[in-house]
Amino acid sequence: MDASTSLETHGEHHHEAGHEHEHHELGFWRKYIFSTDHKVIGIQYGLCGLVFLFLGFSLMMMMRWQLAYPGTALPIIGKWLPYIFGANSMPDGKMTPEFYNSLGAMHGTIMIFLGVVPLAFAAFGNFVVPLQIGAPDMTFPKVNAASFWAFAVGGVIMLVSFFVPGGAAKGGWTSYTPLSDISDKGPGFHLVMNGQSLWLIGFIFLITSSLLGAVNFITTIIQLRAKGLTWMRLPFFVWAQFVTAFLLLLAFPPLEAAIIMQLMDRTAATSFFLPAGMIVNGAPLHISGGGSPLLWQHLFWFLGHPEVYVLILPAFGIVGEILANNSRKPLWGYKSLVFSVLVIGFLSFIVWAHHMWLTGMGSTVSAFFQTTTLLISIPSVIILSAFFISLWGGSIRFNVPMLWVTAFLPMFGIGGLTGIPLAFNSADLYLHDTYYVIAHFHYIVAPGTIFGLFAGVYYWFPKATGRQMSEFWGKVHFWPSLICMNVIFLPMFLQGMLGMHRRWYDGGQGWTLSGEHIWGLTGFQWNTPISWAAWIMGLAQIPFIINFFWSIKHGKKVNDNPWEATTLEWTAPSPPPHGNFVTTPVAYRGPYEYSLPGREKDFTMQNEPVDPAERSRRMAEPALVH
Amino acid sequence: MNSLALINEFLGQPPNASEHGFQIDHIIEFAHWFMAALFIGWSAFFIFVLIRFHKSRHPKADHAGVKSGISTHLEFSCVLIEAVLLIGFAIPLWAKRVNEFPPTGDAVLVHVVGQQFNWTFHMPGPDGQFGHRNIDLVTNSNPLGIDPNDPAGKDDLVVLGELHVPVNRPVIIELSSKDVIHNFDLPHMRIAADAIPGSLIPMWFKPIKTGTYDVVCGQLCGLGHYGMKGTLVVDSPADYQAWLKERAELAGPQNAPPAANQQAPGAPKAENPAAKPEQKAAQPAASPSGQ
Amino acid sequence: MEIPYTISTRPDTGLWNAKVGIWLFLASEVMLFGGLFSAYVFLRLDAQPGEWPHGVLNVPIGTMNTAILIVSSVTVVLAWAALKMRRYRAYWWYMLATILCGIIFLVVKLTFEWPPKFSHYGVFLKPEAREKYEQYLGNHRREEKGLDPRIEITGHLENKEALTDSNIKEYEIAMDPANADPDNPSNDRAHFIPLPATDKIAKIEKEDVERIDSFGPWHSAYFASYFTITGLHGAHVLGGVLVFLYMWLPVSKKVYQRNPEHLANRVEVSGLFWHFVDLIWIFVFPLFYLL
Amino acid sequence: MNNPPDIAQDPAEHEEYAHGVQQHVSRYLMVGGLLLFFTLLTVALSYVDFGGFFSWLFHMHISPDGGRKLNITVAIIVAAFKASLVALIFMHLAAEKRLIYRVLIFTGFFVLGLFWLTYLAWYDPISR
Ligand code: HEA
Ligand code: HEA
Ligand code: CUA
Ligand SMILES: [Cu+2]
Repeated sequence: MDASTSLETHGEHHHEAGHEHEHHELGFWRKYIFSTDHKVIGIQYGLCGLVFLFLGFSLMMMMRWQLAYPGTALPIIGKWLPYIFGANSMPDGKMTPEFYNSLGAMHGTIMIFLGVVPLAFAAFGNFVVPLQIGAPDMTFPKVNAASFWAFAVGGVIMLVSFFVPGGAAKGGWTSYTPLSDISDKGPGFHLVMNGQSLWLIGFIFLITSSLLGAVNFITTIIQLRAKGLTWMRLPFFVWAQFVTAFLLLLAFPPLEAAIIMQLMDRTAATSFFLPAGMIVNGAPLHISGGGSPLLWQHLFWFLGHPEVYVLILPAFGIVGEILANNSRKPLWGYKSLVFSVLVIGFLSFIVWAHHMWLTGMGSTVSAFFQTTTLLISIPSVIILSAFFISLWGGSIRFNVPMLWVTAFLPMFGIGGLTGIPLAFNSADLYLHDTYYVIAHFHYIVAPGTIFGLFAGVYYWFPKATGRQMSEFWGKVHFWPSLICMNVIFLPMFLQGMLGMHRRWYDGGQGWTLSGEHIWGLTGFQWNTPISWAAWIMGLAQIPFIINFFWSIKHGKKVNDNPWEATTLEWTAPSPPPHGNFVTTPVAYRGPYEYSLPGREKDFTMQNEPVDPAERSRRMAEPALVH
Repeated sequence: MNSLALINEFLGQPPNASEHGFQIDHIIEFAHWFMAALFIGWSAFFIFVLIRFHKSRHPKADHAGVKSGISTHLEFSCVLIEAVLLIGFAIPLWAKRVNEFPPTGDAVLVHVVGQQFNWTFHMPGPDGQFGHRNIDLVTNSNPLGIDPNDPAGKDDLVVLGELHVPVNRPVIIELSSKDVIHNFDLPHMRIAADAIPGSLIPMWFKPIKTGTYDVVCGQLCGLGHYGMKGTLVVDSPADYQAWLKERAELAGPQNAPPAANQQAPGAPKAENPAAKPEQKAAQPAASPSGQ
Repeated sequence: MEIPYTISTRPDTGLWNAKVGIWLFLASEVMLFGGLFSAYVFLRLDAQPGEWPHGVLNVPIGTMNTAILIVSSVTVVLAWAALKMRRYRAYWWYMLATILCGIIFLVVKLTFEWPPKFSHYGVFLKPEAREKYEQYLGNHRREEKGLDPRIEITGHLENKEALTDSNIKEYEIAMDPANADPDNPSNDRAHFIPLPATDKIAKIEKEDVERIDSFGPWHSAYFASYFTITGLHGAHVLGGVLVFLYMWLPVSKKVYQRNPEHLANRVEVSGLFWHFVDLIWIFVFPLFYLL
Repeated sequence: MNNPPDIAQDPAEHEEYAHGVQQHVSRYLMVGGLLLFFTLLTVALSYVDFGGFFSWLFHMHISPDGGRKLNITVAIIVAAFKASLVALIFMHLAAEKRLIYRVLIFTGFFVLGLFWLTYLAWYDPISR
């Protein structure tokens, strides 16, 4: 690295520079709707993702009523819903089992594929990654736009599926065959316009979108890193996104294959997933047979497990950035963090059968998958340990992003740790498909990932808008959410241990085992506090929504680097102009040079050259060498 | 045996009623102790750090941070514990469950067939021979399509929804399904396995407590999934014989159980008529309205 | 700021952007077809004896199509090389040749390959009824030779109305040679050029029939995967043709005039895709046509 | 040949570069020929009864089923060879950059994982 290249440290004149860049004005449509600018696309993804999250949440709030008060009419909105979702969704406000199953399946699908992936991967990836690596844009801007529009189409198809005869997909987000293979079939069965088929078609679009995105991300990170930004100088967030992109790239296609096959089963009367000799409702199915129900599960979980790491890795990345920034010191064990993420990415391809323990798997194979599943938990342990240790010796400040991060760590911890009993097939024998599993992964995705995403929104909002979201309302958003999340999901562990199963339309009301008392309430009664907590958390989101939209126009104006961070995105003007940087950035140092000894500023940005004095000091103190 | 399982009871796990069950409880138990240790340890550290290094108390962060490799030891011990749980308990236990089935002689043999939305139990009767089943013969009165002119099938018992087994004798179950994937789950027996159309999955357990237990369907199988209940009654040997006798008489010459037992315990409550098996059976073949 | 390395290569990776992009895309394609082929393998390994048809596709046509794809692969690299040597005319002709190859491939598939299948029928006999039609199946001899049994009678369905009209009690099939002359060893393995259906008619009573299906995707796991995989492959061919068309049309000449290397890169990238499609076919051909 | 000289570079250099390409052309034609030849070869081989052939060769009994397996193996080997020709020569994998090898190695690994592990799960069922 040549320290001679002088860089004028950014300042007021950036804003002027920023204006200079807005000479060539594009029309509104090209600029904000059909834009190919990575920042605009990122924001488009972000807004859609948030809206879908909220939608997925709303479906769940309806389900929670049915679980707490089975068979009773949903007050107020209940009598209007039939007009939206069709007469046999909730006749006079009472939810039917079909509709409950639709809601469950779509809650899962929407939350994962239309909410978290677009927000965590596509939105933050698109907006932040090019800025953090000092690139003017993604390598393939047009492909990038195509990716977004494929996603939009997929999303619309998924939504439309609610309104076709028979309602949306009912087979769970896992769409196990034969159930979803034969679902909706019967008199008046339309090949395409039915829930399950639309689910499959919509998915093909979502997969296309993810593949295009993944190709773009990886190429960008490989090809467009700024001068001097070596691999070991990449912000942890970029690493997380890099691995995530690979997971999507290589894990999605087999599911795409499976989806094509299920679509063939439904439309072209093939039997990829149907064995011979099935009797449905007392009458034999007229099919060629010769298929295998388990084939679907293998192909689905080959994506399914990498997918769950797609849900968590970006959150890890965000947490890392914010943690370093607010403890004012480098991430502890940067190398081991990077290494762990790579190992997770690699192993996540060979653990999938831990979702299939009870499908009649012999001892050899299950031994193999138990081993890999436990192995993959180790890098997670390393990552969390590194995060905790990073805090030691810091000077911790609690702004809103940091609050979410502080909550993320233990919440993910609970979720992750409860994965361990599930990893032993003999223990999972008891826990499989109970609310214990539901609680396990919700602790990771809801108070885990979602909190991480909130943190990210609050943290990068100033970069996108030049304004900051209100700290006060941020806290009003944070505390109730934290409390409610735990009131929702902790009792689910109890319900699970009682033996209460998931996907129970009646919330376990009809079962003796859920009549057992635990901690003062019966398993079934626990549904009530859970549901109320869920609804209260719904209210707790209102301050966020208002804060979010209000701050875009009226939030407190801030400079380009309000958090006094070190990574390259903060050297660009806020909001960054088309082309991002005023002067091509050059990186001279590692990503987290906080509190370098012998400096008055407690943060040193990556593009600040190393002066001779400092270099000699570094030589003396290897601990500082990055 | 189960006394060790403190956490499990604390978390509400119902008492175990099968011979091997306590081993499964032990693994869950150990796992939870391990998790608790990690969680409490780290939480303590976490909270301490958050207070100790709050910027009001520690205005100037130090760049280097922790130098000792303590975390490495910690992670290594995690690996160790998990390895012990895995190699010491989990793998052998599973191997025993699936590789060492008890000899057929002294065991009770049952074929369990799942369908939307109830369980059908097929027992070989005195001769210990299962009658040949043929799907072309399936009717409402002959739900399994047992071949009437197969001598082995003459004395077979076919029971819907409620299975009786004698206490302290191993039960070997062979699982299959007529339509979609179900999961035959006996929480109190700490045993479960999928019932998959087109395949036959064996499982076994040995009940050690008499009583009446839930049989859960642990796999989403359609709109009646939540109501797909079965009952497992563990009888004293005497009661069991009595029950067999009674069933045999009910069954009479031909093995079809009387309509009385037809109404499936799995049928969901009245608020959703569509799910009643009687009605569903009436519908045309190609319409699995169960979906 | 412009996006760097769109045409020239980045020093440390030695690659330009689109080159990296296309290889990543191809990696995902490998996984896509990997998924389909693994499905093929397992369905085939699971197939019951006699369930997996052999020699039902037209090998000469398949061979020709394979040759066409190979030739097109050659012409496309030549087109690329021509650009590298800045010979636009030559490029234009090679590209045209490639496009034509692609189109011929699709036309052949959609005229000679797929349509005939839908008018060719297979009648699957109930196991108990097979003995009755021994003269068409020749299973005794096959059993001695240790060959898989024949479970269906294939040929041209003479009385199509029998499919719908329940008054007609039997199907009339103008049998393929294999069933017309089942004991002739020459019919034990596929013929290079499939012989047409004979005029020997088999009358098959409906109650002996398990099911009757044309050679569409619904006929068997074999045809299911055949239509799915070749269909998806065909879609890829079509996509490639469209891309090439764009690069062959005058619009691309402008790109060439601005910077020949730019067009050369585009051709190289799309060429890579085309070779991959060819490569897939290299496996499809033996798996479905020959084995 | 992943490093085409940019148009900006001096024509002399480009001349010799183009010459290099010229030499490749003949190789491409040869490979094309080989591929066609091997296509015909697989077709031919598929009509050879390897079961019979080997049982004659080694005086051992091979069931028709085993024979078919032999034919499958042979066909796959030939196909793999053809595929590698396409990949190495036409797709320039013979001389690619390290990065691309890395990507492909991982991909290959995961495809094998998909095949092999699913296969294992398939053929290690619980049975008594
Ligand atoms: C982001 C999502 C995510 C993540 C990261 C994980 C992580 C893990 N999951 Fe989970 N899992 C899901 C999402 C996720 N899972 C989902 C959605 C399902 C259900 C799918 C369905 O059926 O619908 C599921 C189901 C599931 C099953 C199947 C259960 C069943 O269906 O019967 C299993 C079984 O092995 C499993 C195991 C694991 C393991 C071992 C990990 C490990 O990677 C966990 C490693 C992490 C740790 C070990 C924590 C380490 C932390 C510390 C040591 C610090 C502790 C300190 C404090 C808390 C202060 N998961
Ligand atoms: C990322 C994945 C994800 C997330 C985040 C969640 C979040 C939640 N989930 Fe769910 N869930 C699944 C994935 C997820 N879930 C899956 C895969 C299943 C299995 C489905 C199946 O059975 O097939 C499931 C199933 C499931 C069940 C079991 C149903 C059953 O088995 O019958 C329950 C029950 O309570 C539940 C509850 C909740 C609750 C209360 C939340 C809450 O935590 C929700 C909290 C959400 C928010 C806080 C978002 C708020 C967003 C905003 C406010 C943004 C708005 C802003 C703007 C518009 C600017 N979920
Ligand atoms: Cu049967 Cu759920
Ligand atoms: Cu998993």
